Amino acid sequence: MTEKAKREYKTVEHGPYDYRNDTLHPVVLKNYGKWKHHDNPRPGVLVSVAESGDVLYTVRAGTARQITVDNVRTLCDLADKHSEGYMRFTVRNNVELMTTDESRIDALIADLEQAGFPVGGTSNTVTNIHHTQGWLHCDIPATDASGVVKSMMDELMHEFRHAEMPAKVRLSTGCCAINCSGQADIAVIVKHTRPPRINHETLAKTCELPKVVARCPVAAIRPTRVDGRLSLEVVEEKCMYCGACFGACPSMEINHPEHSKIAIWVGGKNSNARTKPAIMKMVAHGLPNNPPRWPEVNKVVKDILMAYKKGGRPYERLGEWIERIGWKRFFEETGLSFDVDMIDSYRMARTTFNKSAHIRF
Amino acid sequence: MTEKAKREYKTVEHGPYDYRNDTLHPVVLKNYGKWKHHDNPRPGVLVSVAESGDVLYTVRAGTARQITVDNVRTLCDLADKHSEGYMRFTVRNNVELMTTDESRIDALIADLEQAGFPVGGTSNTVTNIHHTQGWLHCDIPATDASGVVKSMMDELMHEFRHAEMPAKVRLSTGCCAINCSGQADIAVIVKHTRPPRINHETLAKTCELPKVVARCPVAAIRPTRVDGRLSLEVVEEKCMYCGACFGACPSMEINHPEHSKIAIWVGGKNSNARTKPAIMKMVAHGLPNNPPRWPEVNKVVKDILMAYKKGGRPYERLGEWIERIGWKRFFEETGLSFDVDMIDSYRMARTTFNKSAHIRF
Amino acid sequence: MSTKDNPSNSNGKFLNPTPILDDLEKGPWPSFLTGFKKLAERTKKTMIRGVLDQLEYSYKTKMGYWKGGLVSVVGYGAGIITRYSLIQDKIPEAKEFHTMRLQPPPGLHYNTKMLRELCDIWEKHGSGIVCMHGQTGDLMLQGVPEQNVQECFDELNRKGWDLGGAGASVRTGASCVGPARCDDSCYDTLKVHYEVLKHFTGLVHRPEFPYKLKFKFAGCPNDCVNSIMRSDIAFIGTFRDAIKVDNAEVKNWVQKNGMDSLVNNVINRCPTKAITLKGEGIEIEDKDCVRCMHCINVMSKALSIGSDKGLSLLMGGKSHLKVGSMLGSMIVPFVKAETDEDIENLIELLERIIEWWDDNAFDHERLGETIERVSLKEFLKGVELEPDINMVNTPRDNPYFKAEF
Amino acid sequence: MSTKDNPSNSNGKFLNPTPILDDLEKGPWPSFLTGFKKLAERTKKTMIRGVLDQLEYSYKTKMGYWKGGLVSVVGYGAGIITRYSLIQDKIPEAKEFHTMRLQPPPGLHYNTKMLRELCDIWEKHGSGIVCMHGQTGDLMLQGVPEQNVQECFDELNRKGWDLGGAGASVRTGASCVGPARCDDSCYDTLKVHYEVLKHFTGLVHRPEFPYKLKFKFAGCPNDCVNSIMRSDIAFIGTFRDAIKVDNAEVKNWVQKNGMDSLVNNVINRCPTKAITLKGEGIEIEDKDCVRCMHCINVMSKALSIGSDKGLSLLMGGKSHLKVGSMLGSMIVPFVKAETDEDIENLIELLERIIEWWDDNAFDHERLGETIERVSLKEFLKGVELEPDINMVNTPRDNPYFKAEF
Ligand code: SRM
Ligand code: SRM
Ligand code: SRM
Ligand code: SRM
Ligand code: SF4
Ligand code: SF4
Ligand code: SF4
Ligand code: SF4
Ligand code: SF4
Ligand code: SF4
Ligand code: SF4
Ligand code: SF4
Repeated sequence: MTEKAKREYKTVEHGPYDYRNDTLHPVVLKNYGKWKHHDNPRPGVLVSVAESGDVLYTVRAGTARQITVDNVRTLCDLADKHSEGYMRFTVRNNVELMTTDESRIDALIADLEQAGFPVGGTSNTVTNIHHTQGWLHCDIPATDASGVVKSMMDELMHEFRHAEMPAKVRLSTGCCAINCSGQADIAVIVKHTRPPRINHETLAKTCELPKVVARCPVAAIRPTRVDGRLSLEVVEEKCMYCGACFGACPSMEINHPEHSKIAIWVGGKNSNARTKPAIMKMVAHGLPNNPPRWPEVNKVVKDILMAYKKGGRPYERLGEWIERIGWKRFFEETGLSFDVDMIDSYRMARTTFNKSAHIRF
Repeated sequence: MTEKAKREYKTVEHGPYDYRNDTLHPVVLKNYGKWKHHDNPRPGVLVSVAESGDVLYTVRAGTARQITVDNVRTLCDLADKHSEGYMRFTVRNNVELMTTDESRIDALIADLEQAGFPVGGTSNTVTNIHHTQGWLHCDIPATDASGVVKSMMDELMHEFRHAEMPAKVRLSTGCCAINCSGQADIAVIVKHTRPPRINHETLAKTCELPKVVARCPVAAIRPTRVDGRLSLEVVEEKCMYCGACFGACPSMEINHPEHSKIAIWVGGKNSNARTKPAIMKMVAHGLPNNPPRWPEVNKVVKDILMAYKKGGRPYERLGEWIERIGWKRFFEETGLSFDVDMIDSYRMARTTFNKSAHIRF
Repeated sequence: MSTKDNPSNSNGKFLNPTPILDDLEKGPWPSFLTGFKKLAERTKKTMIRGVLDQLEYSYKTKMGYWKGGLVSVVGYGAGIITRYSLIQDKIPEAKEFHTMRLQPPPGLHYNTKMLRELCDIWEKHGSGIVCMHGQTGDLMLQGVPEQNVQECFDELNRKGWDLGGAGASVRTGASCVGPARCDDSCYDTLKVHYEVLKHFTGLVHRPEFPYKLKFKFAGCPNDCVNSIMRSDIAFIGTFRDAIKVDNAEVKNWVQKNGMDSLVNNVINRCPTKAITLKGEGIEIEDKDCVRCMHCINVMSKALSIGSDKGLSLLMGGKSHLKVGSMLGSMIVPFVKAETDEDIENLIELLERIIEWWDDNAFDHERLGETIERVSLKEFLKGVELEPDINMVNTPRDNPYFKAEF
Repeated sequence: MSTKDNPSNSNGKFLNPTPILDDLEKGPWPSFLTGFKKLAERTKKTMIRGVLDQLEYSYKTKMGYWKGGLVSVVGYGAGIITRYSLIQDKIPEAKEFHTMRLQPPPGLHYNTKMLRELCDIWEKHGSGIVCMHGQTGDLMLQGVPEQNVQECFDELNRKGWDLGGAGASVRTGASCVGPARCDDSCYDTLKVHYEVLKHFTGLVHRPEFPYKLKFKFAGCPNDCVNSIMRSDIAFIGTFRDAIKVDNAEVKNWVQKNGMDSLVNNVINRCPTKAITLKGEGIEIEDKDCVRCMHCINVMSKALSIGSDKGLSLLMGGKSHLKVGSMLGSMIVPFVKAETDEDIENLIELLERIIEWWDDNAFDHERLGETIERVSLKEFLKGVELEPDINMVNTPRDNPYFKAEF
């Protein structure tokens, strides 16, 4: 019997933490499902009006996401002081404290700011960036996430605090080509530029070869023998450096300090408001992976944001703005340049071709 | 030496008939490339105004396409009488006679009608139907074309003569699944509903087996032996009854008097006006192949046309009307019913799925 | 064509009864059947009788009964579509029913003299049945026995006619009426059609490609020849400078059609919202205009195409065999086609493209399928064209490419 | 967690120099680094020092140095993400750095008591580094040595916490704030999230699928949890009856924002042009409204969702690995989720779907990929759902299907 099995405590398979167990602010509980309308009185503040007439103010503040028990305790202190002991987090790692007392909003904001949590991120701001693991914790990253998010948000602080964009702006980061943070108005994602180098020493020991072969989307991996041992090889002509094999087997070494570059994607939209949700498109690539501040990446992101801020119409998400002005003008207005690798070459490529005589000069 | 090779005449590889060799009406020649604007004064009549001030009237009339030297000579007589000895045909098998004399239009129309060429087909009419070979001449047809076109145009005569549709309406027919007449606002195309029956007697004698195997889009054909002879077999699970193999080899007998059915397609658009060109979509299938009048097919075509006539806005092509009202309403307004086979299952199927929460109740 | 063996049938008529087909003589639309019957009765050509009998049989059994074969004229490998009856035992008179595809003049402009000549030669050697025109654009003479083919062709050829394409060849071209009568025409469709097909005439007559290759010539994006869907290489006219706006005529138009029509049918229908209402006139933001033609179509007198005219080349159009219908893709956004030099350059580019396709295509693979299979990037590299944002609706939405540095 | 082995470094500080990383303490945005450093200095946990040293090394060499492994708690196969350092020879203190994924309350609503408890347990057994929250929605406790895992878990479990998913399992769910505060919420996202994940809890803890399976719960089509792209099965609230229009409030809105804003930002932005201006108010043609939410978003006070509320199920969302990003597809246009019976029916349907996927999927194939491979038709048949026009943008544009009669 192992030590573990000896323990007496019997696990309860709770599933999600039971939210009915006093996690909701009393005004929330009272008006649950009976809210009438809402508004954004100023950046960082939401107001929700219930059918009962109750009014709830929410103040939103940014966090680093990778925080500590000390940070959480600080937030608890503030929640106890201002928010009846309740708080929530948003899906974008912002924290929200609530009050029914309009007059206390200023004090709440001051306390949050004082404690290092900048207030903003509502309405047409650039809100907190979707954050992944990177070098801090993941086993396959080609870049970091905590540092990328920090360096980008430092530059976008004004936009976090001021709702000056045409519409909501969501950013995301991905520290390998997989992109765990999903798509966004602007996303920063690793793009490798060389095939994996195979570590034949470890390959057969660490990985199931057929699984690795099956993982390649373009069937570029095939079995071979190296020094008499079973191993794999990559048909370089076919490989398009996606790194899918690396996720299946760490001996398919795709990461490289120089050849793993950064690409910028734009126009992702998950909401159904107005236009249907849309998948983001790649508009820059080959940018250097340059810690600790990734200035080249940040410049591109900012150039895009500023062009959008200038040209976007109210309620027009970034991708909608581009659709309106056309991709040709998007490249002109952002100073980026279209290249042949931005022409789709994958399975549905045909559906992206301009199958019309519509043309912009 | 064969008889052919003995002949003395040496072929001149002209290429297209030389249009510079007096094929153009003198007013056309004078104003060639210098037309200013045009108009549709009434159904069947176009007017073209040149920069020089010249005005040319064109009268358009329908033909059966499959005509005879007698019909051509009749048209020549009319062209000599009204049109200075010139005429042209349109890409839709209509014939056009031209005059500069407005006062002669009525006589010209009367003569054409008298000779059996109904005047119409311009502007927002339903013009002549794209016509293919069918049983008259082709080696792979599952239905006829001359009869289909005749029976449909008989029913649509009013729409040919009157410009009452919201926009131009183009129809086409296809006498096998290949559809030589291209896409259109409404197209009538064969759809088989059973796999090919293989004629093992003739197969190896008449066809190159690897070519036939290669022709199948879903790799459903594989080599086999029948009675010791090399032949082919069809994996019925994979086969989707497309008939591509039959085009490569007549022993892959796909045509069947009962199981070769008719499908109706809508919304094809080749022009770039307003919306980009669009590929037509299938909205009915399994209709009987019912010569000599195909009443079931004609009913569906007419139902669609009448719903469009009622609901379409000016300058809105059939496919644009559908896009505006939505496919759900299209099926409601035409009385057709959507079924599971209308959900794409081919290579780009994913791109047709409703990847949004947009929904119509 | 021999008319010897043509006894009248039991009714004392030349033709046999065709009760099912006869239904197609009813109704207001011109009946092909009436035409055929009249021709047969006049000329007593047994081939027509046989063909009508076979067609009646097809209508009854709902099956077709022709098979292909190989007939050609000296020096050519294409242009005759050979048809032998599969039921010669039943209906021997329809034994042969071959078609000669002729390349008509670009734009389908004719004079009566050439047509009468054609009819006379055709009635002499063939059935007298004419198809004006085939879907690709050929003038098809339908129903010639093998033994008459060469002589018929030679006579036609003397009068300036030549065969069209068939099989794995460059096919007969088609062009819209173009500058002959249309004010929207952005290049000389007739001339470019003529020069291009003339240049490639050897490839029309002698099939040597992986598959067929079609050219179509449309004077403007209205694409009255359906070139985008029906040709491997579509020549679609366009213009580089702004639409010409005559605001006095706009005013006239509004007086006639109403302001609501201007707003609903013109301004609101512009796909890129490039048009704005300015007082009693309109203004078009040129860099937003995608040359769709709509506003020009609606207001022919007030608006017209620019002066810096040329054409776009779109490639890959075809019907749905095997891959689903493909529309042509924008490959060369703008090229001039005015001077002889322009046209030479254009032909030089076409040669590069055709050569690339011939080298890279699989058997029975159309140009668009080859481009799709190898990727647009490889194609552009192969034919030495620069990428252009106008080639795509959007940049790629997946990271699956071989990055280059 | 042991803090014994924690000598200060040469500078008299606990932490080693991290000159590159230190740059990330500058600037206005909260710095994770400052947090980590403070925590380390206070608690003297060597694991944090090691992790910072390793991170500094990563920043210098631009490479990562973690590898996975297998650590779990009794009875579970998932929930711990195991991390061992690849450079233990260089930086032994970062030898282990495992993460415990906890399933937070739906909607991420907390009270301070539960959080303080959590912090205390975590500081006792682990690094004290917390991630609020992971992209899937877990509350992640980052940095626990293997030996403390079970005890830490048991203490947390006693307080109501449970592990989340990882590997080939049902993953932790995520839901928007929903009825807790949002007037757009069309169903109780918190409750449905809770009931569904509770029901499938065994599948969260014991990976036995071809691949991962994610659920996300959005109260309305604004989709504030990105469910359409980030979950295999997205629950998106919607309503069947008409939008409620309060034209008195419309008037107020126009007074404040102007008529041009109503036209430009509301009426013209409706994707299906379902809204018309009527006097001083508006009218919405219900059968044209596709429930996009836009007009309701802009005019929160004047317009609101209907009363016949429920949700749509969209399936197949995922990131771009191997096939390119997929957005979820509309599969169940409308289902009620109010009564217990509704929710039971919903769960019954989910079971059918999951079972079908489990039976049909290849290894490492997400639900959407399986549906795409076998076809939507086969999927619908397999899970006994009726086809609906709302499932597609358009009917098929190719003839390549097995017709059924
Ligand atoms: C005669 C004609 C129909 C008509 O009555 O007008 C025709 C008839 C045939 N077509 Fe066609 N096609 C004709 C225009 C077209 C067009 C329209 C066009 O060119 O604008 C198309 C669609 C555009 C395209 O090229 O894709 C067309 C798409 C096909 C296809 C499908 C090609 C594809 O990739 O999808 C085939 C099958 C093949 O090539 O294997 C085909 C094959 C055939 C064959 C050769 C069938 C066969 O394999 O024996 C037919 C010979 C029939 C005959 O007895 O004469 N025909 N065919 C047209 C040619 C007349 C002419 O030269 O003017
Ligand atoms: C921790 C987390 C990122 C974060 O910092 O927040 C994460 C981290 C990893 N993801 Fe992820 N994914 C995380 C949310 C996501 C999401 C977002 C979501 O769930 O909403 C996605 C996109 C949506 C989706 O599911 O597709 C995502 C798409 C992937 C993929 C690509 C899946 C695809 O089909 O494209 C992989 C690769 C795989 O599964 O083989 C992956 C794999 C991984 C692995 C397991 C990499 C690996 O093979 O070892 C990472 C473990 C890192 C670590 O050290 O903890 N992760 N991953 C997120 C989970 C935390 C949590 O439980 O809350
Ligand atoms: C109604 C409103 C009010 C508002 O204007 O902010 C709202 C509106 C909206 C609205 C409607 C609006 O802006 O009026 C939209 C549609 C915007 C659009 O026009 O496309 C929307 C798309 C999202 C989206 C999808 C973005 C996309 O398309 O990719 C996301 C997902 C994301 O950010 O990754 C999102 C993330 C939240 N959205 Fe959201 N969202 C609301 C809550 C949230 C949060 C708090 C949900 C949560 O459970 O955490 C998320 C805050 C994130 C943050 O900290 O910044 C909700 C506030 C209710 C309330 O009183 O609390 N919202 N919310
Ligand atoms: C400018 C105008 C005038 C008019 O309103 O009719 C015109 C307009 C147009 C216009 C513009 C308009 O309607 O004002 C359009 C765009 C319509 C739209 O809104 O989508 C147009 C799409 C076509 C199309 C593409 C249809 C499609 O999208 O699939 C086709 C192809 C087809 O019918 O298969 C087409 C077939 C002709 N179109 Fe066309 N077309 C003209 C000639 C022709 C013809 C004569 C070209 C030819 O060389 O034969 C064809 C007559 C066919 C017939 O007999 O009915 C041209 C007449 C010039 C003149 O003075 O002669 N036109 N023509
Ligand atoms: S994006 Fe890649 S590197 Fe970053 S957390 Fe996800 S799997 Fe790991
Ligand atoms: S990097 Fe991608 S394409 Fe290259 S071998 Fe690996 S899985 Fe295949
Ligand atoms: S559609 Fe089919 S049957 Fe008709 S002419 Fe074309 S190839 Fe022959
Ligand atoms: S009918 Fe089509 S799918 Fe069936 S075997 Fe022939 S080519 Fe293949
Ligand atoms: S394609 Fe353009 S130029 Fe040619 S006839 Fe049609 S409208 Fe005129
Ligand atoms: S041609 Fe088309 S795109 Fe250009 S202004 Fe006119 S309607 Fe708009
Ligand atoms: S998804 Fe809808 S219901 Fe949920 S928070 Fe966002 S706006 Fe509110
Ligand atoms: S919800 Fe969207 S589709 Fe419906 S009326 Fe409002 S804007 Fe139009």
